[in-house]
Amino acid sequence: MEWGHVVMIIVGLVFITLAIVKDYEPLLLVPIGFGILMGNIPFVENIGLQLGIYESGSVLNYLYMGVTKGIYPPLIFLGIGAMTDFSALLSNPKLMLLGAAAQVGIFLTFMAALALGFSVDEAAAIGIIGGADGPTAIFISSKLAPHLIGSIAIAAYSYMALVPVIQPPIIKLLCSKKERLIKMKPPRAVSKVEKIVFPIFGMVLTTFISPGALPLLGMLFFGNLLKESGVTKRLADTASKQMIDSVTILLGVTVGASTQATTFLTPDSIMIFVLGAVSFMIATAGGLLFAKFMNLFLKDGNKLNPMIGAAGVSAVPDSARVVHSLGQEYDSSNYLLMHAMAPNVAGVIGSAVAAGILLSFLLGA
Amino acid sequence: MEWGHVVMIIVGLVFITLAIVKDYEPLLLVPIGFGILMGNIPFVENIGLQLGIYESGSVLNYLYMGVTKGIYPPLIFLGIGAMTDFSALLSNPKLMLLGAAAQVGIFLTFMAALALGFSVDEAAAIGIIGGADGPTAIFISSKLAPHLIGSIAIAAYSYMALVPVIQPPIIKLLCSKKERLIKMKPPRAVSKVEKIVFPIFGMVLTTFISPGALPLLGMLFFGNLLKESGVTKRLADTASKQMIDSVTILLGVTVGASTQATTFLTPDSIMIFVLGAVSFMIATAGGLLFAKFMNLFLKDGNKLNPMIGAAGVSAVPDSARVVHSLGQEYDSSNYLLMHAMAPNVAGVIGSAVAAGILLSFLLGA
Amino acid sequence: MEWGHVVMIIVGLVFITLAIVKDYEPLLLVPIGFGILMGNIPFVENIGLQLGIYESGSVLNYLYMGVTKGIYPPLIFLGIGAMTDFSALLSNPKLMLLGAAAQVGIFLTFMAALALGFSVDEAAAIGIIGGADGPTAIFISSKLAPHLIGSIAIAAYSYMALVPVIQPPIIKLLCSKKERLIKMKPPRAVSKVEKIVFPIFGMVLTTFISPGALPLLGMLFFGNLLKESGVTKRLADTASKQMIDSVTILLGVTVGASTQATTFLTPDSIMIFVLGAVSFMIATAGGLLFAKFMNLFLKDGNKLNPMIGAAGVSAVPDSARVVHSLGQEYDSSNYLLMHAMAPNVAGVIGSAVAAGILLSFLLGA
Amino acid sequence: MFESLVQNSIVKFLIAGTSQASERSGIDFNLSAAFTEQSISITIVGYFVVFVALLILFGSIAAFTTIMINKQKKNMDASGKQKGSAKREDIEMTGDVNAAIALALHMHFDEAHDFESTVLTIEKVQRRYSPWSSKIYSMRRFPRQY
Amino acid sequence: MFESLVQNSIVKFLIAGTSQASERSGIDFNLSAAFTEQSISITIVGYFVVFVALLILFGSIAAFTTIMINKQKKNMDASGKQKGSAKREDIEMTGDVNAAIALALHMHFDEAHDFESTVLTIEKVQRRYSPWSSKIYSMRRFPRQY
Amino acid sequence: MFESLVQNSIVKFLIAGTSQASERSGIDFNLSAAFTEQSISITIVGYFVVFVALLILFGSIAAFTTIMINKQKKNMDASGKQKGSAKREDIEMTGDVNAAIALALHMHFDEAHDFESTVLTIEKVQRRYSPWSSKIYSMRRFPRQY
Ligand code: NA
Ligand code: NA
Ligand code: NA
Repeated sequence: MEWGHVVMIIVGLVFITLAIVKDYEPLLLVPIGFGILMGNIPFVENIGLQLGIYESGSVLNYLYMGVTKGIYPPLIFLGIGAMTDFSALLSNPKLMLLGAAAQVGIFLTFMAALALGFSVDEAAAIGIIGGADGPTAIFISSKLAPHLIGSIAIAAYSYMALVPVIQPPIIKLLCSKKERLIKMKPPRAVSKVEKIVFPIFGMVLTTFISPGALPLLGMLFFGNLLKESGVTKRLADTASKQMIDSVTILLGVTVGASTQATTFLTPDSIMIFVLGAVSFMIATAGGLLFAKFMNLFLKDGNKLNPMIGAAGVSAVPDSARVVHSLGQEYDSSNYLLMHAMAPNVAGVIGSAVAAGILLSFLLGA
Repeated sequence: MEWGHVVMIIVGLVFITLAIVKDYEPLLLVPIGFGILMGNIPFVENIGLQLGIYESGSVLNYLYMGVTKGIYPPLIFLGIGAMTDFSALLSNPKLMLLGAAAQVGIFLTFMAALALGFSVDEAAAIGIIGGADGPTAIFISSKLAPHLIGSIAIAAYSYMALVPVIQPPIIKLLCSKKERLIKMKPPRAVSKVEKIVFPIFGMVLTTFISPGALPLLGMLFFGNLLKESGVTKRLADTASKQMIDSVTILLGVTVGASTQATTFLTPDSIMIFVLGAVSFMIATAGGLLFAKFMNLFLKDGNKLNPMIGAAGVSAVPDSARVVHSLGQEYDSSNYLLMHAMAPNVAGVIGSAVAAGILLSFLLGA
Repeated sequence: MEWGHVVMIIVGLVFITLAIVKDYEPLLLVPIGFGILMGNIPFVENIGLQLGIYESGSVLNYLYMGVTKGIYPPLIFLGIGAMTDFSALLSNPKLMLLGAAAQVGIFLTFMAALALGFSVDEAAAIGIIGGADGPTAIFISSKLAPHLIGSIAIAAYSYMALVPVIQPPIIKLLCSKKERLIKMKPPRAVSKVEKIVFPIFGMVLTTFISPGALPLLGMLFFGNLLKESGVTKRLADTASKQMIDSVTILLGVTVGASTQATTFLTPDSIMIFVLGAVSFMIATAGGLLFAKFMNLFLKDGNKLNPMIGAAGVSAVPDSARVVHSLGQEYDSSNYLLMHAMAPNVAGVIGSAVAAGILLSFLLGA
Repeated sequence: MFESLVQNSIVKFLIAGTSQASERSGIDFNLSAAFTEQSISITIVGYFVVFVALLILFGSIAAFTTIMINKQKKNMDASGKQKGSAKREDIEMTGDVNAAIALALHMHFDEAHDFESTVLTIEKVQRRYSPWSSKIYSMRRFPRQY
Repeated sequence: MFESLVQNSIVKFLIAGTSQASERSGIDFNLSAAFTEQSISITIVGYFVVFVALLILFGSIAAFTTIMINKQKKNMDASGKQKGSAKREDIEMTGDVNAAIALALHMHFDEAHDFESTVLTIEKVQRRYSPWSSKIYSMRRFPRQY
Repeated sequence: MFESLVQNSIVKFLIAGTSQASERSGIDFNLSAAFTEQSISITIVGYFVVFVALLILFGSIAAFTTIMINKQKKNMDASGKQKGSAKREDIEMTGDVNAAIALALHMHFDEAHDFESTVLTIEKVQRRYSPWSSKIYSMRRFPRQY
């Protein structure tokens, strides 16, 4: 189908352009964009060679197994853990709740997807787009709706890249000028012991509550322990550099290539895109409104700048950056970046927990 | 067969010695040479343990799958792309034709192999040795003639290592002293935009014409985009260092080990070696003669130094270096290296395109 | 089984604590310890999701294949080879015999295991714990007693970590004060040629005698050649950094996770631990007594400080360090580290050879 | 309960949003399918559990932290020397924080530039140059730079 | 056509070459097997397509390049400032080229040497920080340090 | 034979050790199972082969070394110049040894610290050395160098 391939090739070019010109999540959009090109070279399927990503025996097909078997996402979480500094969260743990609140996007999108006629499993996978977490979304899709991996991954990454476009209007809509100007106390110092204990305790607790999240959260906290232990630096370095880079390259290009026009350009894909956008907005709103709600119980001086609630969607660290620059817009002496990082990383944990619960509900006995 | 193992062990030692003493392609010859030793430890097969590379369940066998399934070569091309600078080619694109001309070695060797009684598929795989591109040769053999992977790979890499020995006499034979002294204008500056557009456009165009080359050229240009985009530096670094190094180690040692005397020492292997040598010479001559042919149409001052045509065989960057040093021999103020790099990298593209065509002919519907 | 999981989680926490607080082999104990936690999150198995390391299709299960198929250990040996400097051994090769002597621990533990009712294959795998070499132990278990991989690996690594606790008393028990004060001549200079020839010749010889050791010793000496050749530096770097780090991470966490209380807490595991401790002590004694024996034939001035015999158990470089610091205790001007490194690395070769022989006996025709 | 409140309020928002969407893609939007018993329980229970998980995590961190801090205080009262060191740490830390903020702004404006300028000091950069990593970490790396 | 010309000329060369080879390996060389319809079409078409592919690539690069350059020119005429900057780039570039050539020669002669000379700086870090590696090695590396 | 001597002596030690163990874990220890023909042959032959392997390796290294050294000597007698250089090497080496020991102690105390201090030096080198990369690329990187 000529035109389909052309459409997808244009999409790929748009991804690459956004990455290079706008610097939107280039580490994800360049591989995915180029993968889209590779997956949509016309006539490839008709040749009968082992080339297409869906032809068993092809190289792309072998590399794609890391996606379909759900192996790449935990490895990416390992690297993310080895890169992430949870101090902001540890110094002000109540911000954890903002990361929880934002996950409302997942569940409402889940219901919306049902309303649009998707099966329960499909709906759950689609809902996770609201988690604003590529690897989580891919992991869940690979388990619940393998045939939608492509669309879901593309949607998730597109919106993560578009965070600077999607979030500001919503934030402005829901925050009064006064709220936007709230300044927060600089975070307190966090001791080495706290940083070491957190990943250990965090893993045991969260996976105890939501065992389905073990592959993701286990690896996330494992990577973080490698980073914080202080005695496994070389492992943390490899996990946070070469391992995650290699996996990112392979995941990106294969997910991109999986969008062969022949299998990708369907009404479902379009609906998934719409739902993704909506769930992103809801998630943003959810985190933000909950921050305002928390302010009801916090005495002056401790009040939160509700804008940081929007960072609860994860999409680390972009949504935190967006919040920070908005803060700067209104008061150039207001530095929200570090405060926004807390809900930001909490959002990663939150969406992984949510993903685990959905898996338990739908795959569990 | 005692003597066979001894012969092969000597071959392995020769490879290692050439690499260390003569510095011929050490990154390839040391792993291959040591692999040959590992593959020819006597009695190994008779033990009945899971040791031999052809015994399923053995470690070598698992690692060898990267070769037999054709997974390693595209990953190496990814790294090569992330290392290669196409500026020389972009600043003087007509040199691209030299990279095409040199591929004559592939097709004539193909026919010669037929004449020597090889099947069409075998002949095509053998012909690719003339492409002077190890990964391409291995990729094609794995698809068309898996039983010849060892001999073809060894032949290809041997001759690539022997470029400094094979090419100079041919170049001297076919170039007049006057031609050898031709100086070329220093290449013009190449803009960042050109460098970014090239891998994208190049991939779409070449794989559109020769879809069979997608796994190789797709990855080559993908790697190059990672390098040139300017926003994916960390991915390009990993692809051009740790990823390609790991794959080189595993590919080298397993290809080496695949030369078990029991399966390797056959008349076919010897014929393949002879054909390889011939095809290398033809390729060199082809590129060089075509440079002279182009000079017929170029006005003075723009004339090419025909020696750079010899670099069209690829074998990057050795054949370019050979040309450069020959140039120096005759006129120490003549710097051909950068001019020779252009046909050199074009040769990589050329042989991959040729490989794709052969696959389409022989595997295609 | 609640209590079992709790017990194992405590074990995991102890591992992590030892690594961080005592700095005992942190690169091994942190991943294994965290893996134990991940493998023992209660209720995981009861969920029916693809989570447990023994549920096919789970991520942990895929990553665990590197262990069960015996792929990780040779890759670790590759990295070890690329890191190890054999000069100490080359400058005083007779110390090689200490590395042989210490392997007595393997064979006596083998018999003891038989006496305790283990099958021959199980007994052989258990005996290797006395080799004080994690990768070797895992490799053999994966071939001879897959169901014991977890316990054997945990035992081997525990005792390797506890070398500073286990060895000193034995050394003090078996060495007279006079012997402990013996000083040894500083090792002679070793030429580059010797260092290059050693891995080549060493591989051919040892695997010729014990072909079963090919996967381990082949890779060990291959890595060392990459290091010493001087022309394959980038490969040696990758093998000794990112490759071994990645494998260490995956091996550690999966071996740890394989200790699910449900399959791990058995009388066998306890017996294996006891046997492991014993075999470690025997190995230490064996090396040490043989050093005293060698002294009978060495004239004064060439006499060995028998303490270095204890380093023959391998556990590189910890046991060498232990010997060194003991030496310092008695005479702060006595620097044994470099002398102890010789039997230390010889011990690695020795236990790999022993492993190969056991495989030949038990798997061979 | 708060969640459910938010839910209902947002459900309307959502329906509005998606029903427009559905018009665009010409698909009809059937609420009954959304509000099955299973879906509702998944939504309520799921969202609730997410909150509980992070609440407990919050609680335990808070608890652990206060214990740590009290301990620190005790030590500080006990020995002046440790007190000194502890103080030094705190100062350094907040020093970092300021550096961090300064850097944050700096980076926000010419990240690219100062990325190029430091090819040799790659280690530094890589930390910073990642879509996931907390900036704080990388910031910690150059208090001196500002 | 040129290709076919070259082909025929070289075919003889080839046959000569391989027939010698065949004598060596005592195998007879049968041309009829080489010149089947399939093989000839593969050879002609294949070699032709390779040329076409690289020709088109050449053409389009050339076209694109000229467009770029004209654009540049326009900009340069338009504003002196950009012109200046553009000039600077060109100069810098050819500067690089010379540097490149200088370096090329340099590297060609003592690559090994200047490679070696930097080895020590690296080893420092990696070697030491490993649970298995002989400490001696890393020690060798800092005589100066003491 | 020596090995068997050691073995027997240690067997007792072993049995003592494990029989205690067995009491602890309440399992009975049955020697007859240990001393089957197979097990004994495996033990004797296995341990013997390990010795043989390392003995031969020792022997051949020793031989090779002496050859090397004699050769060196010859060269040294031949030309004073080489002799000098050779001497220098030896001295340097033992110098290293001392440095090594000094460092050993040093490292034993603040490994982490001086690990950090050298992180930056790494990347520098890696760039330059690659068999495929167009040298131009690497050249671009050091215009200043010339
Ligand atoms: Na999230
Ligand atoms: Na080529
Ligand atoms: Na050992």
